[in-house]
Amino acid sequence: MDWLYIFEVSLAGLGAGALYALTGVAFVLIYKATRVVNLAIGEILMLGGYVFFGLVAGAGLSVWAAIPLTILAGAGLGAVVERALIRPMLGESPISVFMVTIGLGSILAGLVELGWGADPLRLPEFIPNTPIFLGEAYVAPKVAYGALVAALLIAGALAALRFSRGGVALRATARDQGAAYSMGIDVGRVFSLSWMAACATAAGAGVIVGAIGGISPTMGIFGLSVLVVVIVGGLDSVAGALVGGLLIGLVEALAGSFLGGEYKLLATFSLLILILMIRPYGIFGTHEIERL
Amino acid sequence: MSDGLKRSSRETASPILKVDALSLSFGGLRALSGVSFEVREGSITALIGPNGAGKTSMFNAISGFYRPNTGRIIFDGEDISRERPPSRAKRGLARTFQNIALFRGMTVLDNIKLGRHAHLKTNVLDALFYRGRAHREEMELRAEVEERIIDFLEIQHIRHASVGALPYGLQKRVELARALAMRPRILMLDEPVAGMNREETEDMARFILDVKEEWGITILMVEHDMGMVMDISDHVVVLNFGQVIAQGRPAEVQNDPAVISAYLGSGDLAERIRKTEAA
Amino acid sequence: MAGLALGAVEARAQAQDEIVLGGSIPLTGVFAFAGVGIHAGIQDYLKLVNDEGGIKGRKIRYVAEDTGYKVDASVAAFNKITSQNKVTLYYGDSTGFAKTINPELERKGTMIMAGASFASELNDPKKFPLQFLPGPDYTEMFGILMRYIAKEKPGASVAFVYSDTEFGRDPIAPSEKLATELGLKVAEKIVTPPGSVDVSTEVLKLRRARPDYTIFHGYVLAPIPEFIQQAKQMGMQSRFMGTFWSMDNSMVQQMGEAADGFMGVMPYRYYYDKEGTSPMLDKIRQMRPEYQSTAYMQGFLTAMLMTEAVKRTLDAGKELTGTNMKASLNTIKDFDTGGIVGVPVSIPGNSLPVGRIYRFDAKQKQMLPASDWIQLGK
Amino acid sequence: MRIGTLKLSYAADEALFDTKVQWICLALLGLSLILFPFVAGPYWIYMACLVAINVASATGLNILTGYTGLVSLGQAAFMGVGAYTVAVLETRVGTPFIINLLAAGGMTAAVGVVFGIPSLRVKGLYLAIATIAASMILHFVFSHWDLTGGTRGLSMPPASLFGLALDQPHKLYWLIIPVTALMVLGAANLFRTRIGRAFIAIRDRDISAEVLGIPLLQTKLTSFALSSFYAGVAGGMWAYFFRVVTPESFPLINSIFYLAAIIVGGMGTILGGILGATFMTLVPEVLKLVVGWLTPWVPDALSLLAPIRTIVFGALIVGFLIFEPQGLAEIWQRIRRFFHLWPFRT
Repeated sequence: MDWLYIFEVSLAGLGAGALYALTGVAFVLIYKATRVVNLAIGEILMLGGYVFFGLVAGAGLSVWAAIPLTILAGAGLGAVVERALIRPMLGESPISVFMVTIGLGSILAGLVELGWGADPLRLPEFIPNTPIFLGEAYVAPKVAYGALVAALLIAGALAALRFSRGGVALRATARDQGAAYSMGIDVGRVFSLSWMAACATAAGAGVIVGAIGGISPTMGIFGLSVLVVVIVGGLDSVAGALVGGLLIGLVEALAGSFLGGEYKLLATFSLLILILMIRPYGIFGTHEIERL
Repeated sequence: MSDGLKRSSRETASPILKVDALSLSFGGLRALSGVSFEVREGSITALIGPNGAGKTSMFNAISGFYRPNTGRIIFDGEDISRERPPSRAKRGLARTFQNIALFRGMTVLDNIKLGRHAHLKTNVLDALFYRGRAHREEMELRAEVEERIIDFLEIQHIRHASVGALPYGLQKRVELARALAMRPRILMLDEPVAGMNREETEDMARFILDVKEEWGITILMVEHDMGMVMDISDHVVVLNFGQVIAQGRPAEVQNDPAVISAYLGSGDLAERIRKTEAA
Repeated sequence: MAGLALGAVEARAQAQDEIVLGGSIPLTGVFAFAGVGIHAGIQDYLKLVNDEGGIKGRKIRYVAEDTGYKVDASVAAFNKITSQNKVTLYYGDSTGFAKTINPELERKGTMIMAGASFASELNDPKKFPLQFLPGPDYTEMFGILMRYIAKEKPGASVAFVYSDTEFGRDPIAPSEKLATELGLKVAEKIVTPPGSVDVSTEVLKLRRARPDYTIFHGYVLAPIPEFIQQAKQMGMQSRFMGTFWSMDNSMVQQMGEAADGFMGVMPYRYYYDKEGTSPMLDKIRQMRPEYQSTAYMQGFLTAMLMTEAVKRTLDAGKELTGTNMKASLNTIKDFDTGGIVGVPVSIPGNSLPVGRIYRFDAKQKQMLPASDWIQLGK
Repeated sequence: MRIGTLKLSYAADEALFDTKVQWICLALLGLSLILFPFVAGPYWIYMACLVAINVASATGLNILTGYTGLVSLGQAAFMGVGAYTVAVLETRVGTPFIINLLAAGGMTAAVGVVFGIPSLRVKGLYLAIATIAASMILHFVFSHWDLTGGTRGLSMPPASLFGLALDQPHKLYWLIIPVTALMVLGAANLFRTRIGRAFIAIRDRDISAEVLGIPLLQTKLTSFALSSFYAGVAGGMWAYFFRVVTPESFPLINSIFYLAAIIVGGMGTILGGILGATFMTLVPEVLKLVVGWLTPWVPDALSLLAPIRTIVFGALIVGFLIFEPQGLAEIWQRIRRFFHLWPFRT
């Protein structure tokens, strides 16, 4: 056994996993507050990458001005989507809302292709590229910095969820919508807020993912891995998204290097089926009791 | 209601359903503890008690949604405590729900036909071609549903209506129709007249009695309308806090001190009886 | 019934002697970059021919439909175009399409076809008698690259990095065999799932193998740049190479720093190549003052070879059937492409097994020749 | 306009097509389907076959999703199973196409049941996600199994009937249209019997369905099997139609396509599956036409086609879900009702 190699592969996997975790948190935020499974999260992430590209390459802004603007744009998109597409579906079956998000994903992918074409693009280099070595183990600098930023963003999101007023309202709404409503929490605003926060997070993640691998209208496929992450972790659990993200990152990396790249998706989706069979509500998800 | 009908019940008949020392709890919460009672074949048995006494939990345990922690449910001499709801249904256990569980997207006719599901034999292949057995069975079913059930319950005029559009009282009747289509041996009715006006209640009471008399089906019902319970039941079981506090003929139960105090606590037995008598 | 009416209208007037070149072209979708270039290349060459009066006075008309690089859309386009026109020449956009349409092509027997696919499978005149590849097939591209390697550094170790697609897997097995014959060592084969962006673990795997040369195949751009960048950061000394579809100059430029020293195999000359006399390249530069992609050259050359086949068939006084045109195509020997290909070409079978190694020069921001023209089978 | 109808027997009341007008319409439809290949050009015959294949598959998905309430994003992958089954049988065994199509249906039904087993434990969204996983796993199998020809896939000879090769759309038309018609009729029949009623019961209230003696798992798996059978046969016809089956022929987006088709057409109605699949298959063609007209004015209109197609696809899903959740079938019913009463009430 080549332990150094395993260690390096694991580090790379955890680095990728941090990005899954970040996007997973965005996913969970929406699910917790609104019970909507948002399959368009991958496309929102993609849009983040493109907005950033547009701001830097098109509008000529500096990278450090473009990042906050991208995140703001994400929040704006979240607000619009919630208002225009999700609010009218209130009270419809979860499946219908789920399909609305699939439709949304298609619209976003089409818009991006309309605006920037179908060819893959590369974001301007802004992440330092001096190699990083942990002991003897090499970590790709983009992956390392990406993971670091992801960790910071997650920490920020968690802190906001715990301490800010909006966060408290969101958690209350997640626990019991009726009760939250009767306590004077504006549930509509919480919905809107959760979508804004989640889409902002996803847009931010899009910048990092794009910086690592470039952007293309098909990068929404990233959302599929995130879907696995949140199912494995539990749809309504932030902790689940974190653990699930790292776990899936690790599984993909190990499967990729010891079985071959073609086994990555097979491994994660087999894991998904397994989890659905033995713990349908994920590792940390709450089991909803069916009432008659 | 006529006294003559009530007297005709066979007090000596054997129990078709026996609940034996049944306990049920959710998490730490005890819903039923050591409940035992019997339902005699051909009788109307009423299960009464204040709100939260465990009546609906009892129903759910009998129809198989809740698995009791201890105790047994014996149907026609056989222990069915471990069976899934569908096989209980096949044995002849039919029920209606407190808040109506009809299929809103279907017509009245289709809802009623669903009751016969377990007794039909059509398989997928027959169904796809709609030849031979499928066709024959469907025609027989339609005739039976029309002649025995729809005519009996007087719902001819709504047979092609979509259930969702019907008024409450009629929906209750359709649900009864569906339960009858199951050719049950015992029919469990969860608050059959709740929310009905006087006239509708009397219609329903008449249907229930006819079902017993003409179809020979045993009836177990949960009901809050004490007037009706006292009128048509042969046997009354009183639950409170998940325990049987009294059982017997309606007249006996009505005067039982434990029952009175249970209802006084929630303040509704006396009131209900007064209300129905006044009407 | 809309179809009833439309079916009748479809038989559009077609000038008696006009020759139609139909095309299922990926103007949109993942392969759009290539489709747009091909589209322009075909149009430009036909314009040149038609401006000079066509082939023996017969004009060539180009009828194309977008496919989005989807097989069913390509087939639909084929059906539509062939039912509305009398088609003699056809351009197809993918391996899947070429295989799907082949039986129909043989049944019709009225046209020859080439396309954007260089799949090795198509390079078989028995199975695909009416098709040809306007360049080397993917296995031949690997062959050209490895011949170059074997000459530069005998006994070198190579790694293959390819996508888990039909395109990516195409040349791998035969190329492994060829490597052994050439005395090269295949140190590692790395498969990447389609559309994957994060390649950190794959790079680690590559570093472990320490190959002298790494050949990428089955990609247009991503994830090649990321691969090279990370490998260089790790201090890897490997040389990185690509095959035709990742060799476009503007694409390579997009790689940024990773582009420096990137090499690959090209059957055509680049737009800016001014070496020697090349009348066709001059004409292209005249028609289009800005850079044209390698895909453009591919489309241009395809149209040229097709036209040549038609011309030779007509010259021989034969009917324009698929078999006749393919036979004429195979008579092309030491044919001067006007500088599109650097050497005279021959099409003995279904392919044009010729190519040259180019290397990216960071200073000039251009792919520059790194070898002579390499002709297989010679 | 049409006045109320009087039925004299239960059989007449239960018939699929109950009025004279309906029978006439049906006869006209049948007649035009028969005449169609004689008057339409090859392109439209090609489209008709493609529409029919999609109708067959969408109808299958409608059984599972529209009627039983189990959302599946695996329909395309299941079609793949059918297509590969046909391709393998055709190239290796050489059995007649009818047997191959049935085998494709049977094989796919079996696979469908296996992937339907999670429906025992999960429902709703979780099931939809499990079917995504199923399509990923099937895709892996297609592209890495020798029997399925790996990433290259399989090419196959045309179907043949009494020595006549069904190698072109206008010949295959006579295979595809009748098979699809039979499948649609079968689905319609299904919902006149206990099986279909049980599906709807499970969709509307699975708990009270159990009380009526409907075994949940068995019924759900039956629905999975049937729906997959339809997908399998549709996939088999697809294979005969294109005669090349590759792993990339059945991507996840196609599963979304079928789901979109029944949403747009109308979930839980047979007509919905037909209308939806037809509409969704023809929309891209119509877009292409429109873009073709625009080309003289907008030179690069052609290059905008794919993104516009993607956007329209998404917008149709979203639009129908928000504004007309009952789909085209409901719009059609409204039009019919209008004409029944016309001109007395408008």
